[in-house]
Amino acid sequence: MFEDVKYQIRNVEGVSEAAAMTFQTIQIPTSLKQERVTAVGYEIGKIGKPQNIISGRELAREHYEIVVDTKLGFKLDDKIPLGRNIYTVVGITKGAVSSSGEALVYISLKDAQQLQFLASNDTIRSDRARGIKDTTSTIVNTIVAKVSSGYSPKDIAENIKKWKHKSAYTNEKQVEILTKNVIEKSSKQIGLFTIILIIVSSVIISLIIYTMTIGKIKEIAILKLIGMPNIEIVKMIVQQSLVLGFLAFVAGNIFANAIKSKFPKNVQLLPEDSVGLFFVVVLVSVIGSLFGIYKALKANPAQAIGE
Amino acid sequence: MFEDVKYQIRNVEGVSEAAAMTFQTIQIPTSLKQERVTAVGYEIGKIGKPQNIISGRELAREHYEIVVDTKLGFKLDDKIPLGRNIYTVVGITKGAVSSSGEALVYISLKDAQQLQFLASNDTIRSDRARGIKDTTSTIVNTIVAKVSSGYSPKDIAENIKKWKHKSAYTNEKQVEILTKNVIEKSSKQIGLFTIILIIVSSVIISLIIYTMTIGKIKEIAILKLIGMPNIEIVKMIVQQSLVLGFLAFVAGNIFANAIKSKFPKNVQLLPEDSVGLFFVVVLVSVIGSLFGIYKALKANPAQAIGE
Amino acid sequence: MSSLAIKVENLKKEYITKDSTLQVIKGIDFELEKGEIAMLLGPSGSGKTTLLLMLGCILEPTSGRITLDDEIVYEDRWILKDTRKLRREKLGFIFQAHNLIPFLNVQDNVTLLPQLNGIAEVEYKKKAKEILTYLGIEDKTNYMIGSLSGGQSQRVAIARSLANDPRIILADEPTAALDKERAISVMELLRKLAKEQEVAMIVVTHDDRLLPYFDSVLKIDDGYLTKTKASETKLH
Amino acid sequence: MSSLAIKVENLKKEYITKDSTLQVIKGIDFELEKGEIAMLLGPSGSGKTTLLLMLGCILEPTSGRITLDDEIVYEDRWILKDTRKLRREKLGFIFQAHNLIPFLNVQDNVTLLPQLNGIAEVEYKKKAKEILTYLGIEDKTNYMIGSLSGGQSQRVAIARSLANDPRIILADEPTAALDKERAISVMELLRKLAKEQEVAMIVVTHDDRLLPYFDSVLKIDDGYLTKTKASETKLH
Ligand SMILES: Nc1ncnc2c1ncn2[C@@H]1O[C@H](COP(=O)(O)OP(=O)(O)OP(=O)(O)O)[C@@H](O)[C@H]1O
Ligand SMILES: Nc1ncnc2c1ncn2[C@@H]1O[C@H](COP(=O)(O)OP(=O)(O)OP(=O)(O)O)[C@@H](O)[C@H]1O
Ligand SMILES: [Mg+2]
Ligand SMILES: [Mg+2]
Repeated sequence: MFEDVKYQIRNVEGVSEAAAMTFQTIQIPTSLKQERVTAVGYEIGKIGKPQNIISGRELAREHYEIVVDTKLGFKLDDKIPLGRNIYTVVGITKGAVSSSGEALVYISLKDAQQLQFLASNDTIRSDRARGIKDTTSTIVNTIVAKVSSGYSPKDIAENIKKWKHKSAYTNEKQVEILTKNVIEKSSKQIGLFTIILIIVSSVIISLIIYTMTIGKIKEIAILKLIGMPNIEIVKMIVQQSLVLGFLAFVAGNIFANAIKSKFPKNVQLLPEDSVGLFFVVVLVSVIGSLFGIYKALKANPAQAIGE
Repeated sequence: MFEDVKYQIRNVEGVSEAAAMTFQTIQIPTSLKQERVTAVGYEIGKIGKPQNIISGRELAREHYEIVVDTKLGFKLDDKIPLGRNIYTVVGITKGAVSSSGEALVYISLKDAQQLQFLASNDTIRSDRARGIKDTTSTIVNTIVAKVSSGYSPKDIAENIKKWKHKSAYTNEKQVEILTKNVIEKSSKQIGLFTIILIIVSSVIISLIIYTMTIGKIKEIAILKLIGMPNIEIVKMIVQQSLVLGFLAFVAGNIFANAIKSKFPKNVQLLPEDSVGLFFVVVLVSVIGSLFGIYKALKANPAQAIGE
Repeated sequence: MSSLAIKVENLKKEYITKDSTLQVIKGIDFELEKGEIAMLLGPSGSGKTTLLLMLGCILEPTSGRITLDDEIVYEDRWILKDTRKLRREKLGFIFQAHNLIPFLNVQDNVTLLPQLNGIAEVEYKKKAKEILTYLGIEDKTNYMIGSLSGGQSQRVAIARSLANDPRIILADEPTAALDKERAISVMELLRKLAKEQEVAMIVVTHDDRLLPYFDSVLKIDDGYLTKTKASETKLH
Repeated sequence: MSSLAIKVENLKKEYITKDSTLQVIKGIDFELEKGEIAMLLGPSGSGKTTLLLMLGCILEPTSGRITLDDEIVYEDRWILKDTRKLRREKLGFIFQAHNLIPFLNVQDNVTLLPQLNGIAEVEYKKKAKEILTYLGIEDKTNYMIGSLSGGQSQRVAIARSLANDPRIILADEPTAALDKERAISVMELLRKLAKEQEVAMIVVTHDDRLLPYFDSVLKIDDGYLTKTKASETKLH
């Protein structure tokens, strides 16, 4: 049984505490519909308890208690049927979502394992019989370990790795890894999406700036004719591009915030994202104006004379 | 055990034959790297055997024989280690890919179940212990049934559904469903992607046509001035757009065929796709020219006079 | 069918800008016979181009009535629906800015309209060649517009305005970029056309040396127009 | 520092098109003093505009030498690197097509260059007002270019060319769209400037009535140029 590993790790020198945790995607019946959430199973009293509890408490009993995120709309003492049992809401967190945007709920490791078991025996079975791929339950199991003071987490990680042929992650990396793995696949897709969208928006901004420049090519030729230096012309174009990009940025942010609540998954829009986006926008705007600038610099002042 | 369902279905009136099949995604070691393939497990002699065998034969023995697709690069009698056993290539198919683009390999249902079991006990377990989500094995199990002549597949499907609380699919739908379910999720993403890309390309074509129209607005004003009817002007713009779209279509097709072998997954480019794309291109081109046409129709012939 | 090509009655035009209204044409009346060729005179900014644009159905007047070739085209609003057809079939324009299509060569610029009007190719090509030869630019037939001199492109514009056998020609300083000899030969051509084919013409020009080639003089000043016989007119 | 504003030596220009080579300027030499105002004459297509474009460092000659204001700008290739600075600071252009910026109003068109050259705002605004008043278009100061008549925009182009206190003015038919009185008053203004501020000018015009306002006549024909004193020249 895989939980053995936990005890093995606990025996590694310097590890003061090791606990098993599970992560699985389950559906939870909210007042409106079945909501996909990530259920975190943890050993009560060990590492991994819910953060940011805004009302109620963390789990105290080994069975049928649940801590849910406020987004799901439950109140304390609400009853939630999961698997074959009814869980009672004992605590409510704020802002507990996985990186893929699903709200987190916390149950005891024992309950979690039972749910897992049920899923693979009941739900999945009949799903499979229907030829439908089981998509409701994805399970991540992990061992988290606390390191005694005086020991370097990195060394221990190295140690565990060599010795157990397991990968070990240091304390800082841990949370990151846990959530990252859950969304590894979808983040790859999001990454691809992001890249494509950035390329596409660059192309669009380029085209717009190019359009605007082409539309003003005669005037640019005149400006060159009467002696305006290139730098002034380039400045004009880049300015235009930046103004455009900035407007798009503001519009995009407003739009994103307006529709985010309508999204199927909870999407976290962090301030950092906005800042990052801002720099991307600036970059894209500048790159987008290159084509236009090229056209402008190539414009022949003699064009201003002819018909 | 879920295979029971098979026997239950076999007892439904009109069903002459019922067989269990499995579909799982596994990694197979080709000469270059681990390749993701969809392993089809079927009951030898029953429904579900490989189609389009170009050399060798279908499976004859219950164990350790495998039929692979030619894309994977194996020859007859090659040995492939899967799970804890070595499989011998006995047949090679051509064009056997799942709709998601993965090559298919065929093994016996027994082998498939064993692989499944190994995956959930061995591979997955140590993967899970590392906190890594199991992505190598997705399993789809299904029962396929043949309908005796004289019975309507639809009726029987209805029957099975009511009676067993299972979904049943008629013969024609079956293959479709089987593959569709495997890629249900990814096809949703592909759909979203397709829609976004079509919108984006419409926007880009619109912008290009708009650019071109704006760049020629003075000339359009002149044409109006000397009396060219609107219809001629609209024709010119739509023609331009169609030419552009057609060039893009040709370029896109050449490009797609050039890079398709470099793709991580086998992508099937069907002739129908091209035809469909062609109509999309025509539509997008026409829609894309609307903005330009609007601008052109608004152009004032008096513009041709002024500075 | 009367012998009148153009009849203008109580025509007015004001330009409305954000902070002012400019009354350019305050009410003018005149008639032009078929085959009559008139010089349009007036200080800069007096409304000569404005008048031509209105006669060409390009600019909407404020009020009044315009009759072209016995057809009322404007009477306090556009009466004629397809003004573009009128332009295509009956009018010829030569404007200060010559308005040639830069991506077509000289020949294609000239033959664009006859082509659109369904004239046979041999015919309009022959005609284009004739006109270009008369104007001394037959060697530029296959040149692009961009590589013509100012005077050359002005002559192409003149050729174009003649190519569709117009009934009325509206010309805004057609000879401005030409030296005196060329200017005179253009005027001779226009006069010949007017007389032989009964084309009515209004030609804006500041060059009083061209007076002998006109039948009448339209003088516009301060929004009003007076018409006199050319033979009886003393300029300055 | 010599008294020469323009010196041209053995200047040649040929246009190469795909099927022919056109020798427009076959080798011309002339000098223009500071403050000298010359009329440039020649038949349509003789290369007048071509010559002005080369003097303005806009079009590259085929060979020869051009000296402007004691500085060799061209000698078989461009000697001067920043020709645009030269244009901005020393040259004034008035071209057949007036080349105004349509999205700026009259005042901004005129003050664009002095602004770029770092002149104080009060100063260039005062100067612009003066010139526009002289040319009779001070009431159009805040008009957009599109709402000007042909002659009005030609005058704006003249105003712009004067606004940056150029040392050399190159003008291509600056009075073509103006009536005789206006044309004469423009020539008077140009002559006054030439004399008071020692500006050298070359003005292309077909209007021989303007001859009295020039010091000299440059006549270009068949690729060669002859220079005569205006007082000794008989046109035609
Ligand atoms: N870019 C060009 N390519 C080829 N030929 C050209 C080009 N520009 C001008 N030309 C030719 O060079 C000759 C001289 O042109 P230019 O514009 O200098 O004449 P111009 O003396 O100014 O005539 P105009 O009085 O009609 O304005 C003309 O025959 C013209 O066709
Ligand atoms: N679109 C417009 N908006 C406002 N005012 C205009 C507009 N077009 C012309 N004007 C004004 O109307 C008056 C007459 O213009 P118009 O072009 O008819 O003069 P013109 O007689 O042709 O002069 P020119 O001989 O200089 O070409 C001018 O004062 C001009 O500023
Ligand atoms: Mg005018
Ligand atoms: Mg010229």
